[in-house]
Amino acid sequence: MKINRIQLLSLQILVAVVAIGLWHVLTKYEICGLARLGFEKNCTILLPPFFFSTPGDVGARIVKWFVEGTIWGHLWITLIEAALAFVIGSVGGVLIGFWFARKPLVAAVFDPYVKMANALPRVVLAPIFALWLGLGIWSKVALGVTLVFFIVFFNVYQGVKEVSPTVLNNARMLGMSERQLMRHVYWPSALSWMFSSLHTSVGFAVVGAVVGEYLGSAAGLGYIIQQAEGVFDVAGVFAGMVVLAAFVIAIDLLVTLVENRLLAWRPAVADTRT
Amino acid sequence: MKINRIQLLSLQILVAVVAIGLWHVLTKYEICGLARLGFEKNCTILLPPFFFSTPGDVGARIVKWFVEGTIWGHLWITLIEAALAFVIGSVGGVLIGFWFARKPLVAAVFDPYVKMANALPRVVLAPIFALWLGLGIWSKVALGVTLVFFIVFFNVYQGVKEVSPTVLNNARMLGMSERQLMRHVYWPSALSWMFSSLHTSVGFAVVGAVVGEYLGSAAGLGYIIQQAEGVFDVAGVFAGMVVLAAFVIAIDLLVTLVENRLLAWRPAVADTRT
Amino acid sequence: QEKKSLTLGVGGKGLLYYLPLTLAERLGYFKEQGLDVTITDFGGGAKSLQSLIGGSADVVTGAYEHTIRMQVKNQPIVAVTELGRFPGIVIAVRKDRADKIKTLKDLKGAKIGVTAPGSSTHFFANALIGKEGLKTSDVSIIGIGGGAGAVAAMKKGDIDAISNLDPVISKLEQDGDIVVLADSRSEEGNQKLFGGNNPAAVVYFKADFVQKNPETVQRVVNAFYKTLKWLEKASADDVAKTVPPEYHLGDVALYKKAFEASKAMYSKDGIVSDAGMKNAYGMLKDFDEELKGANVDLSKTFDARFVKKAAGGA
Amino acid sequence: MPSGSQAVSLRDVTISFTLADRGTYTAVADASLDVGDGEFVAIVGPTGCGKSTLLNVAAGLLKPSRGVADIFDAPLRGLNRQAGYLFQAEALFPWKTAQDNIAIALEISGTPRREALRRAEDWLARVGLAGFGPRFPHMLSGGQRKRVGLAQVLIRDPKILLMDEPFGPLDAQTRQIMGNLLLDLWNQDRKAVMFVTHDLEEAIALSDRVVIMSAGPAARIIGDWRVPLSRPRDTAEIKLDPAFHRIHREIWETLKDEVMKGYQQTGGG
Amino acid sequence: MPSGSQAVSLRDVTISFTLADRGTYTAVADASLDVGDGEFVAIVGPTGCGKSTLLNVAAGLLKPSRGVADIFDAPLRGLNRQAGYLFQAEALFPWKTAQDNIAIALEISGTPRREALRRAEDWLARVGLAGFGPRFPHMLSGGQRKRVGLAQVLIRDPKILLMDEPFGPLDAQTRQIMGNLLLDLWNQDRKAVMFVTHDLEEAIALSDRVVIMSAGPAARIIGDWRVPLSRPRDTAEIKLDPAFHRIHREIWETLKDEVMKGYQQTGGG
Ligand SMILES: Nc1ncnc2c1ncn2[C@@H]1O[C@H](COP(=O)(O)OP(=O)(O)OP(=O)(O)O)[C@@H](O)[C@H]1O
Ligand SMILES: Nc1ncnc2c1ncn2[C@@H]1O[C@H](COP(=O)(O)OP(=O)(O)OP(=O)(O)O)[C@@H](O)[C@H]1O
Ligand SMILES: [Mg+2]
Ligand SMILES: [Mg+2]
Repeated sequence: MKINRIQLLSLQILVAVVAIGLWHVLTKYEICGLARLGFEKNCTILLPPFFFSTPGDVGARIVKWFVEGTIWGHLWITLIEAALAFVIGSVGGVLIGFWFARKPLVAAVFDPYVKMANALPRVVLAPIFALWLGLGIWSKVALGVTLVFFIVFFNVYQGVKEVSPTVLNNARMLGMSERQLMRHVYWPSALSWMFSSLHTSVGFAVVGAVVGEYLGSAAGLGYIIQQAEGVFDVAGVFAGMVVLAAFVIAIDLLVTLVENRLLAWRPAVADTRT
Repeated sequence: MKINRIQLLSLQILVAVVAIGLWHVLTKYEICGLARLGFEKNCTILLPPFFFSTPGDVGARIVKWFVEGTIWGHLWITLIEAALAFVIGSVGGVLIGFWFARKPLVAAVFDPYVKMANALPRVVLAPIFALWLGLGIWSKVALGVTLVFFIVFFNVYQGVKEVSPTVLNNARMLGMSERQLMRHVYWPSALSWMFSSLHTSVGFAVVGAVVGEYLGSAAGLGYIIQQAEGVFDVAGVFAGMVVLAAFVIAIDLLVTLVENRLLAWRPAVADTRT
Repeated sequence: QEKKSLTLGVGGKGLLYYLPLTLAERLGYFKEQGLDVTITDFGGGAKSLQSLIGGSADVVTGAYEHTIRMQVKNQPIVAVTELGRFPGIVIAVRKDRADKIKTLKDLKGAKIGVTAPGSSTHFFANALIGKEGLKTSDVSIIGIGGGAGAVAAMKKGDIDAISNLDPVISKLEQDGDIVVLADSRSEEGNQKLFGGNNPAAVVYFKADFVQKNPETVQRVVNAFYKTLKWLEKASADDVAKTVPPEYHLGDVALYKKAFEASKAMYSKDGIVSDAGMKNAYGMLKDFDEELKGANVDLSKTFDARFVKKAAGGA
Repeated sequence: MPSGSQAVSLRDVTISFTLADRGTYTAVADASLDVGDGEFVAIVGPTGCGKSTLLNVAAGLLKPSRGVADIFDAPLRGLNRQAGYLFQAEALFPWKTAQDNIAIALEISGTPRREALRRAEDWLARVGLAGFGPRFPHMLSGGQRKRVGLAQVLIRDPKILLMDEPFGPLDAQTRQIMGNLLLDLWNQDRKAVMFVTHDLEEAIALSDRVVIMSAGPAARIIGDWRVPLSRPRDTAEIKLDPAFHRIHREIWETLKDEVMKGYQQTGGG
Repeated sequence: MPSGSQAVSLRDVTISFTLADRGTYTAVADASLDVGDGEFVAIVGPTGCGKSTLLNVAAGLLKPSRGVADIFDAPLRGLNRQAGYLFQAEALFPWKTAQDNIAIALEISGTPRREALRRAEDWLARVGLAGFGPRFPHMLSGGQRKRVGLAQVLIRDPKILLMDEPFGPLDAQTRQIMGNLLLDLWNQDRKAVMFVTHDLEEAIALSDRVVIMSAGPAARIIGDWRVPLSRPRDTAEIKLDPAFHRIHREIWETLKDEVMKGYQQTGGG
């Protein structure tokens, strides 16, 4: 069942083609025989273009954006915001996660508050961020940070607690200081947890940035989407989301590269012949 | 450094008291000498009540809600939505996570699409959910599910891949079928990853429900918050968030109880005398 | 030294409600006045007001009622020019319910979709059913937003009636999904509902900003005044050509239709009349606890100096 | 040569590992080994020569880079379903108690849980751990864990036993007891056994054949002795037999040279 | 009695573990043991009697339920910073190569990395693993991993050595070589050594004293023999000494009974 890169890529493209094909057909043509499935009308367009646009329109819009070049500025803003949110959020999550894991008392006392904070709807916090950080990129970064931080934090906290007790004891007997334990034991041991969370976080960093823009801004992908949404420009909304998705894949690829470098020590996945 | 439950509780309460005290002072009294810190005015109220309300007002509002009993209905709706989102999202995340982990080809093909989906701003999807699922609780549940699912999914996926190779080989040599491996090896081994992600997810399930309500609904905590926001009733907004936070802590407590039962096999945290 | 580069907040720039802003921008009137204006678009009017109070925005195009509310909350803000004379809000019922709900009175027990609970569409609905002797608890209110979601909610049959703005209303009218019960986009409609004007979109600043930067405020007002004058003479085609093509609702005909329906709404002279102030205040007072007992000095909500000067200069 | 069919038959097996720097390390080169049905073969060799690697091949966990592995005269594809494998490293399920760890081996093949638990309890007693059933692995000593592993493998009664230093962390006495236990079981229905050990005396005392591997890299099988001792044996008493000492000395001479060679190859001082 | 001060002194140490069912299991009861400065003490006992537990107490990783542990005549609080501990279980850092695993032991105390790596390379050669420096632990055999662990502990040159079956997974020859290596080092500056092993011959060949523990539960120290053999020794040659055989037989008698007892206590059959 081993397949090579090219086969994999073609399969992936196949999935995309099928999805887009379905989208095209369902927004363009009436599907009949629905009465038996409990629909009101027997024939209807399942995905009305007013809500779902069509692949053609969306594609045309994306091409237009790139040809006219208007999209670059927005992409750049969103990139900066997401990158900052990602970096600040994950560094914060890692640091506080380690700190909590190493100071059980601190962790126990603040535990309920961390969980509370995690549950606050970020949308409601937007005005407060705007108050403190202005309308520039920083209020959007803050929104992203509040999402990324918690995911990374919880995973690092758990990752540190999962260190093999024997390895930990060995390190301590070798005389490692708390700082050295951090660097040589907790950090590498928590890495795979961290990377698992980073994959989620990349997405959430972008979501944070875009939602921030969506709630109030003058530029960025979220701004484009919001503008489009208010005026029924569904093609614009979907085009924005497609660009966004492509964008996230690009960032995620970077994370994976770093991950593969840092986790080189692991045994390759066991030969699973059965 | 071992402390008992009562001491811990008092410390936790102390933190709350200090936080509320600070909130009170900073919203009530002008703080002077700020010019040296680079502020424009020398004396100012650091947390303007227009944005932060005051603990007194918020407390009074919460008491009023509970005394009049108007809050219960809203709480109930939000609870149902969050609980459904949590259950559906995490069951889905666990199932698909396992599936992907066991079928590397499927995982490889769909990997970019999962990451794309994770990056779509849920706020933008709200109208589509409303279209498909109506304005009742299900569109809010859907929003929560899209948040919970990805967090659980990524962690379960990683958790399955982290199984100790020797233990896995042993299980396979003992003749376990794929299903038995699932149940006796992957599942217990992924449990701690899962629970780490469930703690984050509880929060996100509630966030999803509340944001869904915030974007369009007739009841629930998000509805209360949005209504308050529309008329600049900050006390109402904060009261809503406080109730929300308390609510999440209660659910999280449940998760922790289950976790402690299921993870009883782990070595107690090493005696960290240093 | 006055502030020449401004951040302007708005909650939904693409809406026809705020058309003068987009026009002023596209026609280059801000630049003409030597202003550098950054327009920041928010998820709603409440958020743009908050950013003004918080100091991150300098000027907002928003609802007139904000100036009244903020006076009660001791956050003095002042409107300097009117953009819309009427709220432009429409109440309509779903077509298949139109046989049962013929007047506002029949809304008893209905589910009404508003843009957001606590927003002006919500108050508008409350005010109108109040006039018919219904209580707020006689209907159930659902927030459905002001975009495609609102259209979806109506088409799907999740709500019986809707209190919303353009373009949602025009879209639903065009598709034949609704029957209008009350329309505040036109002169007659407002006459019928309020007996006159009811100021809606205005340009407002913080009071102390106006004091410190009278020259800048004047320039802003000049720009908007010029826009209003342009708009008075403009045809639907002119407008459609001026706004960005994305604003065309995916359908230029629909856009023009919506514009025509709303055209009467835009202010002609930028002045908020005393009667209009009273109408607006009266509508709020009936349904907002906080405003009921409050003492509001309406004369402080609008400063007519700038518009008058702009009119004189033009 | 053993009579009857071959339980495990490795032909010209070469195993190379790819290293991180993309070089390869050939652990075992052109090794051929037959284990007859019902034959007890001990494998002895210097540390790191490739004993565990060879067992992994017989278990089907590792595909040889070259050569073939046959199990009961059929080429091995995927996992060797006829074999039970006691791993050298820790392989108990940390989330199961000692008793559950043993019982699961039966439950897998459909034994009802109650029955499996009962038999697991018997086995706990047999390996000297009665009363330790409810303990999780981290609450057991190294030797106790190994014995739980032993019970886990033996309770299934597989046709082929692969055992990688099963008595390593046990004291001499317990070793003998466990050795006798293993021989008793083996005598009942003569499984094929591949038994890796560092203890040459143990190897001779238990097995029909002792196979010696050379030091790595590219380790080969350099010696193959039949053990001319009668069955049934008692592992303690047999050591007093003069034939035991003869064969021990003989094998030891070969082995000693080999270890020294290996040590010098890897540059040891 | 050993002369000079005591490196490790355990007085009436009792160690109980809390079990999952809230019962307790007393592993070691009222054990007293002195290890003089520069003394090499071997600890032998049946599997599961409490040898590792005792080492954990001396290392400061486990607080005895009763009794005290003194290190160089000062009560032990927290970790024993003077000791190096070779664990029975796998304890290498899986994310570090063999060379880094050894070098880190020096880097911790401030040795510059280059210097640490150089010395780690020397040590790899000494334990017979020259050329295996860039391998991660999962690419090494069981015996190779143990030797890396050995180098990791020895390179630090601690004043007290705690070794839990250090030569367990090694073949007899390598065992002797490692034993001689250990004795050489020990002869240079006479550390205190607590050496757990199951091989009584090894225990006698290496140590000044052999301590025998009874079978658990509530294991005690039931025997303490001085080894009357001269130093320096060669672990292979010393086994030919008649004095070696005398003491071996003597200890063996005690030990055998003890193991049988332990086996019956836990219900083994
Ligand atoms: N994944 C791997 N990558 C590279 N080399 C490996 C890998 N696994 C094992 N080796 C090498 O193969 C050789 C044989 O290893 P194996 O584990 O079979 O030895 P062994 O005979 O079982 O030794 P021991 O008695 O120490 O357990 C060793 O030199 C080891 O370093
Ligand atoms: N965490 C624990 N909880 C309960 N009992 C334990 C725990 N750790 C060890 N024990 C018990 O204490 C006893 C002594 O264990 P220890 O590991 O010291 O034995 P040992 O002498 O090192 O044995 P071996 O030679 O098998 O390694 C054993 O019976 C073991 O089951
Ligand atoms: Mg091995
Ligand atoms: Mg032990």
